[in-house]
Amino acid sequence: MAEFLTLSQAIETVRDGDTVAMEGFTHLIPYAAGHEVIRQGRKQLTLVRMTPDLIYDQLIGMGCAEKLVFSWGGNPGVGSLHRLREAVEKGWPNRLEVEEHSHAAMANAYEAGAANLPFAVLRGYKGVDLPKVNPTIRSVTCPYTGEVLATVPAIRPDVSIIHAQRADRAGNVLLEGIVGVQKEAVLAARRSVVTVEEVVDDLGPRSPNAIVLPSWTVTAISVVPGGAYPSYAHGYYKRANSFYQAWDPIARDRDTFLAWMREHVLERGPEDFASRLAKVA
Amino acid sequence: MAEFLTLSQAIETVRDGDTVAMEGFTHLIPYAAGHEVIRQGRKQLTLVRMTPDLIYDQLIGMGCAEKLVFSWGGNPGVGSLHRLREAVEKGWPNRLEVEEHSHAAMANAYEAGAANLPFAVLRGYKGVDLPKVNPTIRSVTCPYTGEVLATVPAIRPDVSIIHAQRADRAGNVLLEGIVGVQKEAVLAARRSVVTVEEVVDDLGPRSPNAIVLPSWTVTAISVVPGGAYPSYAHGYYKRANSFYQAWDPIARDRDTFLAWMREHVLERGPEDFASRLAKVA
Amino acid sequence: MTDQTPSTTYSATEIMTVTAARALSAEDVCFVGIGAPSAACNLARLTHAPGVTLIYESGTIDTKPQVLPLSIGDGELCETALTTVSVPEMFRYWLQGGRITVGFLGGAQIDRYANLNTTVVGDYDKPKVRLPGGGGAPEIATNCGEIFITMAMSPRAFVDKLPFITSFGHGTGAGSREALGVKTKGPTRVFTDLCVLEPHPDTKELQVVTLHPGVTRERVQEQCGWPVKFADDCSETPAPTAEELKILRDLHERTKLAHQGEA
Amino acid sequence: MTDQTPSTTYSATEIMTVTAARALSAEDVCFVGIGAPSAACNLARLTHAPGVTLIYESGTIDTKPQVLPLSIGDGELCETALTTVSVPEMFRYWLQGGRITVGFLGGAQIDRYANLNTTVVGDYDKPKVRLPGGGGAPEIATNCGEIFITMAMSPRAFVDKLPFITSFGHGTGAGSREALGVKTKGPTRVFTDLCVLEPHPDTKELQVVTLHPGVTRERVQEQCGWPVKFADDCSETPAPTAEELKILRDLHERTKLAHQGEA
Repeated sequence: MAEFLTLSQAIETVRDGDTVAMEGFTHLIPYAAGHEVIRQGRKQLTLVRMTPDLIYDQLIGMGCAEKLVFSWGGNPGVGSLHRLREAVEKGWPNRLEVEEHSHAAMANAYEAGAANLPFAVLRGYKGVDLPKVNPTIRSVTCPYTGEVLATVPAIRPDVSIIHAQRADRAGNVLLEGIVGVQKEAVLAARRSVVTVEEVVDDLGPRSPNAIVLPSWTVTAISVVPGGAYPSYAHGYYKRANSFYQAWDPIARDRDTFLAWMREHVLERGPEDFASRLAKVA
Repeated sequence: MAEFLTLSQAIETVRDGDTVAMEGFTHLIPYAAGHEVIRQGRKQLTLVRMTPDLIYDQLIGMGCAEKLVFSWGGNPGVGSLHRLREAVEKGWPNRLEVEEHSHAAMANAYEAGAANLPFAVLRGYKGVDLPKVNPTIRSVTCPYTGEVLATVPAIRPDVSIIHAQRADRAGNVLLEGIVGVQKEAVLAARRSVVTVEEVVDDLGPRSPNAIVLPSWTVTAISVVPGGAYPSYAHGYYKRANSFYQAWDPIARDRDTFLAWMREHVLERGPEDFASRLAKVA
Repeated sequence: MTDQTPSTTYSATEIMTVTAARALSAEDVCFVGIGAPSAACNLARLTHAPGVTLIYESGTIDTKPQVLPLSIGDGELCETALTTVSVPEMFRYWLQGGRITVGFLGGAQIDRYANLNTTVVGDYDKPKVRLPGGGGAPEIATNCGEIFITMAMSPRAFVDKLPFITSFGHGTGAGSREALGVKTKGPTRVFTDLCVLEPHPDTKELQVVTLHPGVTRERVQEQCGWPVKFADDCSETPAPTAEELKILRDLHERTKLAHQGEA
Repeated sequence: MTDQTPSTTYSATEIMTVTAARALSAEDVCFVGIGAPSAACNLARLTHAPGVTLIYESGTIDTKPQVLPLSIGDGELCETALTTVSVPEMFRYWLQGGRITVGFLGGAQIDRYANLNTTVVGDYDKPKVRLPGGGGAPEIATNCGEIFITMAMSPRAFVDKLPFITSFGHGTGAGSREALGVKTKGPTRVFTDLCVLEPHPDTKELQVVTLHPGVTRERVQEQCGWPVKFADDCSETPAPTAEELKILRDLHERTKLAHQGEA
């Protein structure tokens, strides 16, 4: 059964050297949890995420990661991730190993992880250069048609971290809207941390097919209102597009980046997210 | 885009010799459509269904099928399907070829069909006799771990037939409740027929993640209120359990079966289902 | 106050159901087969294990039916569930995903190593009796943490040799599961109308561990198609309590009334 | 009454977007990339192709945004969609499922066979510029019925040789797709700020099929990193109509206002 913990307690489930997936496809990105990982000074993480964006730029720039597994790394609608680029292009603050996939391959790899399969099969990677630089991309032959199909290993994180709309008091978690690969990421992981906007007595009237993670599939839940800011939570608050634009100049320079992180992350706590939100709503 | 047709027109999309999947996992079983297939006298069908129940008993007993692909064939909560048994055990009214799977394998095979893959991989069929009698059950070796996993060919029906709660005027179809493999069956098929309880101007307020088959994934829609009777439609009417019990003695004997089919199927039409329903509600 | 007095007036089916129910704990996540397993699982939920998570293969997760379903996909299961997923998701993410602690199965036939047959009696291609088939059982048997089986004893059901292995128990004895690379425990208990059997820790052959009150070893042997063994410390099954019987009978009564209404 | 008069006051980006939009029909099911493709697809929906089905890789199916999204997963896309599926389902059932008629891509670099690079400039292991990566593009490029590409011309974008092939176009020319067993058409049109290019029917090398009004062949060649070819029947791109420009500018204006509100 999921335990309700403070964010600081919950993030202690992340250990140095772990493979950690923080997912959220534009929507419901677990920013508050990512900041707590930075504050706790985790190192040598293998960070997994289809769309590493600002929170991964911050983790990489603060030296938490030694490897990145990803399929699209950018500041959506704005441009490059400067900390990610500097790590890859110049090895600052440390060399960052890269395992690069396509979205289809990563989505399938999470799906295979959730299904407890060792690999995923897809019609993909045809005619492209990624398999030349990523030796984990292999193939199998269909036992019926003889067709050769691409394979990728299943993703099985040590810890998956997501943000969701709400949990009930038993720890069942409801997700809705653009749900990305979050359910698969949690089900594929050994441990999981879910931050939520609120805890409710009852998840209430909902679709019989609502996307719910039962309490016993989740390790820890932390209540962090606004915890997805500057991304958004469907039904709660909108995306702070201006923050994504503001990030570009902050992240271009090592010193402005470090100063910003000190002021807004290292010297702050998760309770700040609710007030950031107040400015948005 | 889906065409709105009478049931009789819609079922003309089924041709002699086709592979046809009529799905519905206890819930939303397309009885009215199955009766129309019988009335139109289709022959030599390969019938696919995880849980062939009364409607497949009727199709088999009326000689529509030359092959059955299935994983559990019974009268749920009651016992045997006597027409299925007589076809398999005694070849009446014709010999029935059987391709038998487990539920997990068939669910995966539909899923692979919907995903346009030629085969599905599963951790299954270990230590059991089905692979000895079903040569379509094979294996692949994981390119990463060396583990040998079971495979089954994808299911790609010529026609899939399902029943759903409702469609909007554009032909988008909403399913909810126990949704089984119906979405996969439609997406895996070349053509599809959906019978619905009603057509509405707008699908209305619903979960952002509601299970909807867009109009352009469906070939034909027919409005048949009560079309799932004696199974049920979540939000519309309940299962007629007594019918399942009553079926047992009807189906035990060839003559009572044929008399019942003549009176209740051959000499009737889809409009009857609404009145059957009236007795239920 | 609840009545924990052992009762003396119960049927063989009732003690089978009650004994099976007692084996479940509130922490279990249980994949429920229809029929006897369903009654046992829901009795557990209504008595000592209110937190038990019941999952039916129709996709209903953490369901709390007020009446027993007649089929694996009754509306009651969906209406009282935490959520309902598609059948492919159920078999991929939930069963194969390794999230189920106990799979609860019945069957037409069982052998001494708790392998089950629900496929055919006689030759597969020319069967004497064509049974419904495996359904979810083949993968339930290997993907759940452990397997509980519940079925009434008879020489036609407890057989020396199965004509067909639909779901894998302990194969031909100790080491069979390991040889196939299966890491789950397989059948750990068999609840019948006469006794409870468990695999011998070394040989994996089923042996009687408790006899229901009033049942003799001879009676068990009469209903079993192989020379059945008894554990050294074979004891008596605790009788159902008055409270357990009341709750079970109320459940069946509610079920009967509810389903009568569904003409 | 709508104003179909050709306009003379439009930007290069505007004619690129309008020309791209015109290529979509109401019957298309279109997988939409962010940026220029998104503007073109929504302009098509708001003008001549109201029935066009737009799908974004975030899982939103048949979405009808009133303002352009800044990211592939803006709330607006979900709120105006027929339904929203998970990302694994999007890539498995919808893209790989073969249900998309047109994939609309942009890119950082393109070569004469319409292969695209969005991964790196320079060596992969020691890149001069690390670009965002492929995202959905590698599988969009082979699983959609055909591919439309839209990107502004420049010698750094239209290059003689790609340092990295992120998504497959026509490979090294005629027969390349067939050799890999790919049955879809691949890139059929490239919409730029100066002209429209299409693969030559025989060689599959891109050639200019229409020049935007006022654009010379020399200007196109200056912005292209290989000796670009022109179709025998190369003609002038019809200018955007006043109505198309009004709807496009209104869309951008609404978008600007909406996103301003989101501090």
